[in-house]
Amino acid sequence: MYSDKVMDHFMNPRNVGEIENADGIGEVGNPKCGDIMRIYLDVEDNIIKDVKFKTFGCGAAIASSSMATELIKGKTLEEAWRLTNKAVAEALGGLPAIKMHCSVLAEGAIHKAINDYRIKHGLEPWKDDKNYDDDHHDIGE
Amino acid sequence: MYSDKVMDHFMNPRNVGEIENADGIGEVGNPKCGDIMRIYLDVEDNIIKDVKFKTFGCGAAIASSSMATELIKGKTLEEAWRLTNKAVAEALGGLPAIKMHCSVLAEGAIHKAINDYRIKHGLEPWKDDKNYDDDHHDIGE
Amino acid sequence: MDSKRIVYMDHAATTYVKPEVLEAMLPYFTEQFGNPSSVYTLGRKSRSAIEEAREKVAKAIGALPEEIYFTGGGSEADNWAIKGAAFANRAKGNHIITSKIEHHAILNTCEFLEKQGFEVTYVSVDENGVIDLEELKNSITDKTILISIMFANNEIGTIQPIEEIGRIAKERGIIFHTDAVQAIGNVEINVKDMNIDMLSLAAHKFYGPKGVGALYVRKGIRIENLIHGGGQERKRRGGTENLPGIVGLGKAIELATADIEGHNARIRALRDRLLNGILEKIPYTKLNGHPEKRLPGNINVSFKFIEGEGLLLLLDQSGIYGSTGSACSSGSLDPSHVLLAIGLPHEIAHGSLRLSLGDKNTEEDVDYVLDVLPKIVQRLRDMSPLYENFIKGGR
Amino acid sequence: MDSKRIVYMDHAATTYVKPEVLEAMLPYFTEQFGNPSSVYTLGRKSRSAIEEAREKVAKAIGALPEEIYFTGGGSEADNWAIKGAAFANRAKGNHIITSKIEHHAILNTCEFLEKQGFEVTYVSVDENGVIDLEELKNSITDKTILISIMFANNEIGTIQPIEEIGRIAKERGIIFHTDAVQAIGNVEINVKDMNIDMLSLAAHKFYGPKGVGALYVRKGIRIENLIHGGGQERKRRGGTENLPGIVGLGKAIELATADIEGHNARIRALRDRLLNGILEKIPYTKLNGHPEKRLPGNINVSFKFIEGEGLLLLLDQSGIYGSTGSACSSGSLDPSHVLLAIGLPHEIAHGSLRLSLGDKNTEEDVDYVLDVLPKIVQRLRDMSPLYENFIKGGR
Ligand SMILES: Cc1ncc(COP(=O)(O)O)c(C=O)c1O
Ligand SMILES: Cc1ncc(COP(=O)(O)O)c(C=O)c1O
Repeated sequence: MYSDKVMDHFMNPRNVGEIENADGIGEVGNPKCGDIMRIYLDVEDNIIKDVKFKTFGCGAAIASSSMATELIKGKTLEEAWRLTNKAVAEALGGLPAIKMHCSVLAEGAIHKAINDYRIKHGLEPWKDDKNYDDDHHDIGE
Repeated sequence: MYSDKVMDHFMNPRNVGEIENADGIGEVGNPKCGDIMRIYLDVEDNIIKDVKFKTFGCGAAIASSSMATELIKGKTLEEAWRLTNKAVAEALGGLPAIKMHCSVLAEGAIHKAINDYRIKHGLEPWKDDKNYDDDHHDIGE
Repeated sequence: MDSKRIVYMDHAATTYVKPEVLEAMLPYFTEQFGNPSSVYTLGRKSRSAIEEAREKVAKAIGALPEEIYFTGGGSEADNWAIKGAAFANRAKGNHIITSKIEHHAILNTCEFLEKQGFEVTYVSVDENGVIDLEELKNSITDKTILISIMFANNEIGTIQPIEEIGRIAKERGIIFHTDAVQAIGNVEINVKDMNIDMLSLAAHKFYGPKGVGALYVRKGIRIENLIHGGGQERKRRGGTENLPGIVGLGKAIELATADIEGHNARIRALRDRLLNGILEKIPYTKLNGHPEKRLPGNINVSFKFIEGEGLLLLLDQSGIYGSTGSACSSGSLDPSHVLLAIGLPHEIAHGSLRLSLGDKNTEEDVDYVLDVLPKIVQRLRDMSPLYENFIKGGR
Repeated sequence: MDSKRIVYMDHAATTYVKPEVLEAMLPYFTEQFGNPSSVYTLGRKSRSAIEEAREKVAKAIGALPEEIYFTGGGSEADNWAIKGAAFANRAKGNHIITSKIEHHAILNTCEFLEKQGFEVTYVSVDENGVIDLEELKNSITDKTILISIMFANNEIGTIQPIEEIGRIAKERGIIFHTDAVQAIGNVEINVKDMNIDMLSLAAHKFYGPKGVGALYVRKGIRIENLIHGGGQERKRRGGTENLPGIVGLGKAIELATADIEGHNARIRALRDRLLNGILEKIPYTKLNGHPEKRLPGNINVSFKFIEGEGLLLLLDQSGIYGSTGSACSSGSLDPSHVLLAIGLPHEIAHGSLRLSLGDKNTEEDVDYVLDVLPKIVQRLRDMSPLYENFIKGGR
């Protein structure tokens, strides 16, 4: 079902944990649907110095969190904002169609964490056109 | 499917053949239904001295013919008339429900042969309440 | 038993499982038995095995793997195709066209649908068992939602002009199903080229296991489920998958379609030797079914004046296994609907014998049958009042 | 893989085939493969083998052999029972009663029938998963033709008061069907004493082969066919019989019901040891299903704050095979309808684990799971934002 990359990131997730007094925190998902993703950012000079996550969810959700945090670590906030769920899924060697929403959650959690940081710093939040807490998973096929 | 007795009478049928100038001939059945039974009687002093049959039909039809002819050989015409299809089937160690009509044919062929004899001898035919040429087999269960 | 020799010539009824097929199946009973729906390793291995089998089936008939659904046999596939298309397309129409010589899995399903308010046209066949294409075309109405015509007949072996029927159905936008249960391994099939929308098959007719089959459903064709349940077969056929059976089906279809031409040449040669011998040695005998467009292993002959069940029993005593269209062997009143549909009188239909050859049959088998069969036919004729009439010049 | 040890605890999903069962089946693939409908010796031997299996099934549930019909699995049996009774009794009424916790083979069949104009009442269960008998009684109307309540639930193991339901149905002259797929071999069943009119079972749940099951139909109950076709199964289920499968089913049910009490005592002891260990070692854990009236091998627990699929994958890495009611493992949106029906909130239902024990499980297996499972649960909790909230005093 899952690629080796997904299994690796699920079995050995990178960046699990929390950051005390994080500069930005973003949480998306819904316990009803079986997944919640929370991302903590440590930002310095517009660069993501550190990132941690906590995730309640399936293997793909945990792997997506792990991969997404890896992909934005050391990046500028603008770069991190531009990380798409597709890029996360691709970096994982693909996700089953019914699990694509997990990568969407990762994109959403990052966006929320970035905007949390911007709001805390008195900046205008960037506009997001998706609602990541939606009950309705996007199921392929 | 068939008892050993049926198989024996099918494989080694008794009284197959015809009798030239038979005293009585009875034929029942219908090629449409897949069975025709013809019985030849040789009668002397009201006793069945000899009996032969020809049958177009399944294993049970042939075995029934064989057994029925065995059962009436040497009997009086009255005794032969009283031979029921049940007695034939029982003597064969039973017949499958869907094959019971074969024993009915045997009963019918004997009745017809006896009445053929009676008519030829200017006697009133005995009354028969069944129509043995009926298309509709009597199928159990 | 008169004899030690066993000659199995009833491959159209069912085949033995080939050793390679059984071997492929074995691990899936006791070791690799995991439920294919499970996420753990054992389940995932089962899933892969099923998908591999699906690819083999798809390849054999020129379909895509995602167009193959496994079933519990040929009859289930037939029932599903017909009822599934009927229930799913009721809004479009209620008319179904099939033929008079279909298998009962189709005919009895159609009868059930008639009780549910559908209308069914049963197209005739000619004396060789070939569908009347004009009648087929003329019976199409605005309400026709499905045409189901078998690829090859199980009794008389006649192969239908499937491509032409596919073309007719396609032109009129009607779903076309074919029961290919007898055709697999004997005819080259490509569902795309032939415009087939649905196709039924059963493993036990080509040296695979009993109790497993498949239905091909072209992508885009919507049919109602027959077996509702869990999410198996992409939610279209509920029930824990028959894992060893499916693996066996995959292996069997791969073997059966690897060299259809070679297989046919061999079987046809044997068949023709047997058929010609029978026609030569046994008078008052008639071949049923199309003389050329027929399954390579199929012989169906009628011996006048005798009845088939007795014939089978006597053949059995000599170790020869065949089948008959006589009603007496099936417990129904009428002889084979197929033999009646090609115009045989009842009494001739009752005297029919089908011998269907398979991979293990040899020339010795053929010679043995040619030795035994004429004597048996004569023996039964000698007991037959119809033969007596004939010989005496009557009738 | 972290480990060489394999602990299979998903027997409710499917079981391996016991060696004795496979051995009984083997001759029927390659040697005794004759079509049971054929009149010749090879066919008659197949027929005997099937009738012998039928007797075994009948004996196991207190039925008559002629009341047993073989099917392609549990789902087919369920579909047949429900649709068969519905279509055959439409003139009498169009109302069916079932429960909220049935298998999808029942629920999705009922949904199909609703589209065909039938009305279905889905009776509730209490927090232990036991059917509400009052609600059942109150939902009976003049139009009720069928009550279908499962014998034992596949997820939470709860056993229903079948005798009482049988009595209620009998009093009102309503056909009573029970899905006993999970119950066979685990509960003593006598269809006559329990007033059961129809009963479904599947071989692969009691160490028999996949792809074969049976439906018991009490004499005198008329149901429409589901698989129309040839004259097999006394004209009530078309399709060449799955000969080796049926033989395997017969052997398996004989073994499974030979000593139900002994089997249960052993399995229950293991199960309780495992269950008590889990509840003791892992905090914030809840048992689902009835504490006593449950299948002997069934454990269903919810671990708060975590999700089941991840749990299964980590268990898999340690060679432990179980199952979950989490939606994430099945591709549907909602977690198990059974867990929701007993009142679990979604997030608790997502964190459920079913371990179902079987004949080969040992105390060492139990101890191994008790060693591995707590660590895995803790590991997932340490990753869980819900657990973080809880520990920090929020929720
Ligand atoms: C209670 C219950 N009913 C029906 C079924 C369906 O049986 P099968 O998967 O053999 O079709 C199952 C198992 O999957 C079950 O547990
Ligand atoms: C043409 C045809 N269709 C359907 C079937 C039914 O297949 P099964 O017996 O595997 O259900 C058969 C064989 O019995 C057949 O020959």
